[in-house]
Amino acid sequence: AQELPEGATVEAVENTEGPIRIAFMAFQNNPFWTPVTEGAEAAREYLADFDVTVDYIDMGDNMSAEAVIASVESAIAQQYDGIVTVPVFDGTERIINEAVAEGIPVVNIIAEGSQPSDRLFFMGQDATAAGAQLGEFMAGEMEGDGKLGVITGLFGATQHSQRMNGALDYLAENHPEIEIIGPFENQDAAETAYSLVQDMYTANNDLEMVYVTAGGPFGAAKAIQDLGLTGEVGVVGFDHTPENTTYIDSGEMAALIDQAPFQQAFDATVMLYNHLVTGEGFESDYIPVEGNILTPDGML
Amino acid sequence: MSDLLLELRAIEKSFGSVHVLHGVDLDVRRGEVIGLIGENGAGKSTLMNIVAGTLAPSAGTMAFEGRPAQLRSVRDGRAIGISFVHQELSTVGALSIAENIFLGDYRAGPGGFVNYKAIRTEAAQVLERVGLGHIDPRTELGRLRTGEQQLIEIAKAIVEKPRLLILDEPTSSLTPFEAERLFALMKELSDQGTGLILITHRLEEALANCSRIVVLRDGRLISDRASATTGREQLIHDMVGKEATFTYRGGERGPGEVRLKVEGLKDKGFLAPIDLEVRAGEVVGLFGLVGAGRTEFLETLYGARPRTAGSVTLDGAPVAISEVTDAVKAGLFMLPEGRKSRGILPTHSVERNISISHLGQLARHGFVPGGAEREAAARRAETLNIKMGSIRQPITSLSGGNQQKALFGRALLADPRILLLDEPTHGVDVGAKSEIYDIIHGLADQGLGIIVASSELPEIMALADRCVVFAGGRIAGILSRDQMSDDAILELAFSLEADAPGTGKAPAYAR
Amino acid sequence: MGGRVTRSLAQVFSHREASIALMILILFVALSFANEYFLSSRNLLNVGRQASVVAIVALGQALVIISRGLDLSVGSTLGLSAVSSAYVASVTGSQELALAAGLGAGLVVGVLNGLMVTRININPFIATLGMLSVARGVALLMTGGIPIPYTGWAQWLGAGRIGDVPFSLILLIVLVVVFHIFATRTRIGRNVYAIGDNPKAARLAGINIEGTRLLVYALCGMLAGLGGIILAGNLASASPDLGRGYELDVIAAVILGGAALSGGRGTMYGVLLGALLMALLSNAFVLLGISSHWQVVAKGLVIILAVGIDGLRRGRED
Amino acid sequence: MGGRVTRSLAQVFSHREASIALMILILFVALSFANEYFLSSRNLLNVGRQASVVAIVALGQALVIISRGLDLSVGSTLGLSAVSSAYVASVTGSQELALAAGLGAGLVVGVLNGLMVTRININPFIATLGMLSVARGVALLMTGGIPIPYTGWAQWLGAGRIGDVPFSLILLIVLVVVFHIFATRTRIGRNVYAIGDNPKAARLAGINIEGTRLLVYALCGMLAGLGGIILAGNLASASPDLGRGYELDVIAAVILGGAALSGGRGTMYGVLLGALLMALLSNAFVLLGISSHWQVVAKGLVIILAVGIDGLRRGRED
Ligand SMILES: Nc1ncnc2c1ncn2[C@@H]1O[C@H](COP(=O)(O)OP(=O)(O)OP(=O)(O)O)[C@@H](O)[C@H]1O
Ligand SMILES: Nc1ncnc2c1ncn2[C@@H]1O[C@H](COP(=O)(O)OP(=O)(O)OP(=O)(O)O)[C@@H](O)[C@H]1O
Ligand SMILES: [Mg+2]
Ligand SMILES: [Mg+2]
Repeated sequence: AQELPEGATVEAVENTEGPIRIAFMAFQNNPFWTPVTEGAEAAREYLADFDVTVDYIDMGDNMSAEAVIASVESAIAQQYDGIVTVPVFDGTERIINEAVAEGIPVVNIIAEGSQPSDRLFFMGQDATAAGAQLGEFMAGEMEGDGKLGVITGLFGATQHSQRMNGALDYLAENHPEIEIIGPFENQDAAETAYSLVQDMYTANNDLEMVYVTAGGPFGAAKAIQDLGLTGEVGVVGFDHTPENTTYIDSGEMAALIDQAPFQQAFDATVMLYNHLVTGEGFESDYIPVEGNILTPDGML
Repeated sequence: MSDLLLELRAIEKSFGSVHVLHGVDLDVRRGEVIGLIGENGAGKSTLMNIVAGTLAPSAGTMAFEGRPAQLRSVRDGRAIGISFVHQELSTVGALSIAENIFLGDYRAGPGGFVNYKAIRTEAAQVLERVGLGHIDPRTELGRLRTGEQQLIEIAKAIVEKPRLLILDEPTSSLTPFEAERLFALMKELSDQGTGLILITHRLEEALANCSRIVVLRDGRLISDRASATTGREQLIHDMVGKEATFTYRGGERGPGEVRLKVEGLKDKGFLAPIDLEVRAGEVVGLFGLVGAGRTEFLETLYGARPRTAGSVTLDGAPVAISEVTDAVKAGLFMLPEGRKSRGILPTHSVERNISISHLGQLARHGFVPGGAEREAAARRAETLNIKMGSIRQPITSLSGGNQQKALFGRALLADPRILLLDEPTHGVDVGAKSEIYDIIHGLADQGLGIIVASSELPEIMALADRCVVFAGGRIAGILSRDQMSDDAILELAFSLEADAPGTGKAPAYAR
Repeated sequence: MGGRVTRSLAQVFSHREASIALMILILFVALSFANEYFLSSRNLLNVGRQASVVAIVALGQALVIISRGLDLSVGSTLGLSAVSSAYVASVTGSQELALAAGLGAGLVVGVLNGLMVTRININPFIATLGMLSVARGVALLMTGGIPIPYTGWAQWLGAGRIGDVPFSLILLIVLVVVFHIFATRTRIGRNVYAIGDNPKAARLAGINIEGTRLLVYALCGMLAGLGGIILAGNLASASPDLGRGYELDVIAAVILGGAALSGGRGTMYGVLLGALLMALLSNAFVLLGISSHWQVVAKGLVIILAVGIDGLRRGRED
Repeated sequence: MGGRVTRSLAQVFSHREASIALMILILFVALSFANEYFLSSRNLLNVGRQASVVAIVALGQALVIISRGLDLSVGSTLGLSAVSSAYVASVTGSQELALAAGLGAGLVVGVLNGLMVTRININPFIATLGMLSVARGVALLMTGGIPIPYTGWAQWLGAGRIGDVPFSLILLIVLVVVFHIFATRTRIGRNVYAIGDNPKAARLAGINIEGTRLLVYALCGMLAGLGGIILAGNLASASPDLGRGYELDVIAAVILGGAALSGGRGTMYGVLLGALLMALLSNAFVLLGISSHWQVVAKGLVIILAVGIDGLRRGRED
């Protein structure tokens, strides 16, 4: 009945089931979530014509497994027909299984814990693969040798570790001459990334590249800028947020990979709706999303 | 201009439902030294707080130098020339002596900067006047002895060249030498026309240094006499409202076995080795001037402060006391000086204040049976005749004397063999006092050994079977009942002062 | 008899517990009207479960605060206990040992806190601030920062239900009762209040202050350890990051529940109410679909309000 | 003259500042040997810059603590000021207004803290714990959780250099001198010590306790505001999350620097030393390439050690 918004790829089927309620959950602690929220909002408008209510549930600004659990618990209590959530952490599997056992299908997007759960499917980037992808890119930029500083978000976050190890394993295998500095933890804080880069450069003035696996890559880029090393040291990180892309333009950021967050939010919601109407399953319970690598020379 | 400095008319003061001052009138002339005396809690400090502006009167008027004065703060009082040296030390240990003397103002210029040069010079001058000329005004105040800090307070008061100077028990922590120096200073000030009010518990001091002596009792001004024509007995009569009625009635008890034997007890530095015996059924009085070391002795004995040497034997068996818990287990119990700060549990009920020492005995497998606890506490409260609405009301809602009796209840429930009482009737009214004396005698009759430290001679005379006089941290002498007289006791109390530690010129911080 | 009941009631409601109970009631009524699912037993049980870890740890914290102490390290202790327990479980496979390791780790931290406060005379705020860092660091070192999967008893503790009722909620209720009895009926519990009320007087009355304080910190550490096991069990995963920032929530629950930082005052049911109020607030924001940012503001305002009312009533203190 | 110098030296080194200076010295010597780059002026200047925000905020916190208060809200205030300032800059484009908004937001929070403590008699720990939540919540609401890009003066404050020296470090040195003079040479500064040491004596001396405390909290808020602007300027971006958890680092710096939570004690150069020690620790771990987990442990141990030495020297307090 309606045009798909730009960036969305899945169309809704005719509703034969009567009113349907879907809970869409996301965090709200940094700009990464802006396109996610926009995708959810677009799905809400698009599905409204199909007699579907999509409620956006704010899981808060304090990212933790407990926040996910509390929100899913409350969605079960409110008897939603389906749930779209972002279970970044290990430990969220149980509550997802519980929801499914209650007859509420759950779709995970963006990132999930390392343990399997009964969710309908997981849509997202393969963090290890994305790490390897960036590892390959960095090896190319560094011409196979030199020093690479590594800053990871939280040592405890599965996705962060996978991104880190994806790159490190690839490099260890294919480019053992590249020397790794770190890894250091910045707890997603840009100001810590800034100080870490300063100190790393002090101890390694032949530093060639910095890899930031999670929050705050722009802090690292800013440090490069302030050190006057634009063009000499490049930063590689995740997500096309405005703060990050600024440094693509100014040249400190060598590459940013994104996760197509708008598309994930929209498509997953519509696919969940289609499943609720048709009852049809999916070929795989993992739906990969390609990351786009943005460099100063444009999209790769 | 009239000679009249201060006129108080019909001053009233209530704290909530407690009526503390009842229509007090008082005149002070220039150059006059007034002695203000009265029992603990008579309202002396409260009255002076009103004069100085710390408290507002509930009713009544005040005039200063002929003009009506309505003071809203200490600042107002100081602005018109009234200085007040408070009973409790109110010094700031973290600041220098000079800064303390000019506390809150520091002779700061318009830019708000402390004028260190000015305060240093002026402080040095005023230190000379109070007898501390040898101390550098830049010294951190916290390094001074208590007595020296008291003198700093006095320096703080006179540096403003007040027209009326109020001293609330200034001599309580001074050595006799320092006290004499202070009296000389007071004389000098009064010669210059300053009016002075001196609050003291030492009648001799008041008689010797004041021109008039005013007695407060229960918030009423009882008498106003010229000291030249007044005697001690008269003043005591005015203060107490009757002849000193406490009579000694320990004579009929025979001396029992030695219960407590203390040998060579020493603390970290103040106490000389102390030897002392207490027999069953005996009340031993500890007399001394303030600072003589009685509290130190009792606390060291009780394990509340570290002991460096000495042994304690109880009923013939040696006991090792290194903590209060050891002492209590062995059968000692102490009622400390300072009811409010070290005695009561302020948010607890009367019942729980009494029973706290008894929980160990009451408890079965660690549980306290509520009924037994209530019963035990209620029984004590009744025998001690504690006046209260309910045993479950907060202890802070009782009068001081009744709080003290509740603490006696606590001590009794601990079932001690030796009872240590430090100023047991401080701030207690006459009626409660005599009841407490009866309690003490009763306990002695039951065979307890009791040590009572007191600064009041009549109390010692009414209670003690034997009197141990402390001075300068050591025992100056022991008097049997027959030898006990005011003169004999006082003579001993003053005897060792001269060569006692801490009284010489060498300041404590110089060590 | 009637008089006694009225007096007890009056006593209960003269305290801050009353304001909190009232706030809970108002929230309850408002939410019942605002969201049809609020009163469902499932939702209410969820709220109870969500409150349980904070409340359990807060019981220990309350004892510490009543004795005029403070324990800022509970959040880190929780994380350390969780990983210790999970680690032992994964290495030995023994559930008993795992449980003991979790509680033991909490106990050790608590005892160290207690020793620092009683033997080295470090101000509790500072001693436990240091421990906050040390315990978290040790947890990170033990795991290299990687969460350890954790199943077994812990999972049952954290996620099990008896009928519909979460086991952790039942455990909480039992613990509240036990600690209420401990605090009000036992000698040691009563000594805790006396020490907090006036430490000098308590010491002179023959109470073993050092021992009691040590015990209180040890209990607090052990309850934080239990909290860690429950939380890790609930997540089936023990992350060294678990419990980060919990200390402030726990202290807030205790304060809301009527305890005073100046010691001597506080009740175990008050702690329960405080933790429930905070969990209810979170629940309300999720149910009403209000931005969680408002929740952050509301949490702060509730603390200020609850304590401010008292402050105005009590007047100046120095 | 000579005697005066010796006495001043003796006075300086009788305090905790001495232990900290010693620790810094040891770390310095050890690092000089362990890493060739440590002594490079660039690295030392970096350490200075990294210490600057914590140290600037700690100056205000020190005043609060010296007056026997506590401000747990500084981290949140920092975030709120950063976004307020960036917001005003982006809306009005005026750098003056932006600066004023940042400092003003800090000032408002500080004044509110002061009013809660002095007028409503809320315990500072609790009042500022509430404010910690409220200020953070307001920052989140203002921005919807999204950082605001921030360039202009702030960037210069946060990232500018004069010659090689970071401007924020210069600002820190200037502020330390100014606050040292304020604390030791002015009437109000001395009153802050008097109030913290003995509030009753201060009141009897006619010192305006309420006013002084209010001022101290206001100053602390304003310095937190300045810290927020610097931090946001450094990153050219103001996130509402900025400064999360800073309060504990700031308090640790103050305590390490020799202030006592019981009030009346502390110096501004001590605060500087405390913040430098913590920054030096971080630097050491990166230069030596040691896991940052050890750093967490080390931070806690340093706090415990520094204060523990004092505690043992001082002995029991009740
Ligand atoms: N702030 C107050 N609130 C309630 N009662 C008070 C207050 N201050 C004093 N009182 C009561 O007023 C009475 C008089 O106290 P005040 O301190 O004036 O006595 P005093 O004559 O100075 O005694 P002392 O010789 O012990 O110093 C006492 O009963 C005391 O308990
Ligand atoms: N902690 C301490 N360190 C050093 N000296 C102390 C300490 N406590 C007390 N003193 C000193 O010990 C002496 C005796 O103290 P205290 O006043 O307790 O004696 P007292 O005989 O019990 O008199 P009272 O109980 O009437 O005040 C005083 O000179 C006092 O300054
Ligand atoms: Mg008095
Ligand atoms: Mg004494």
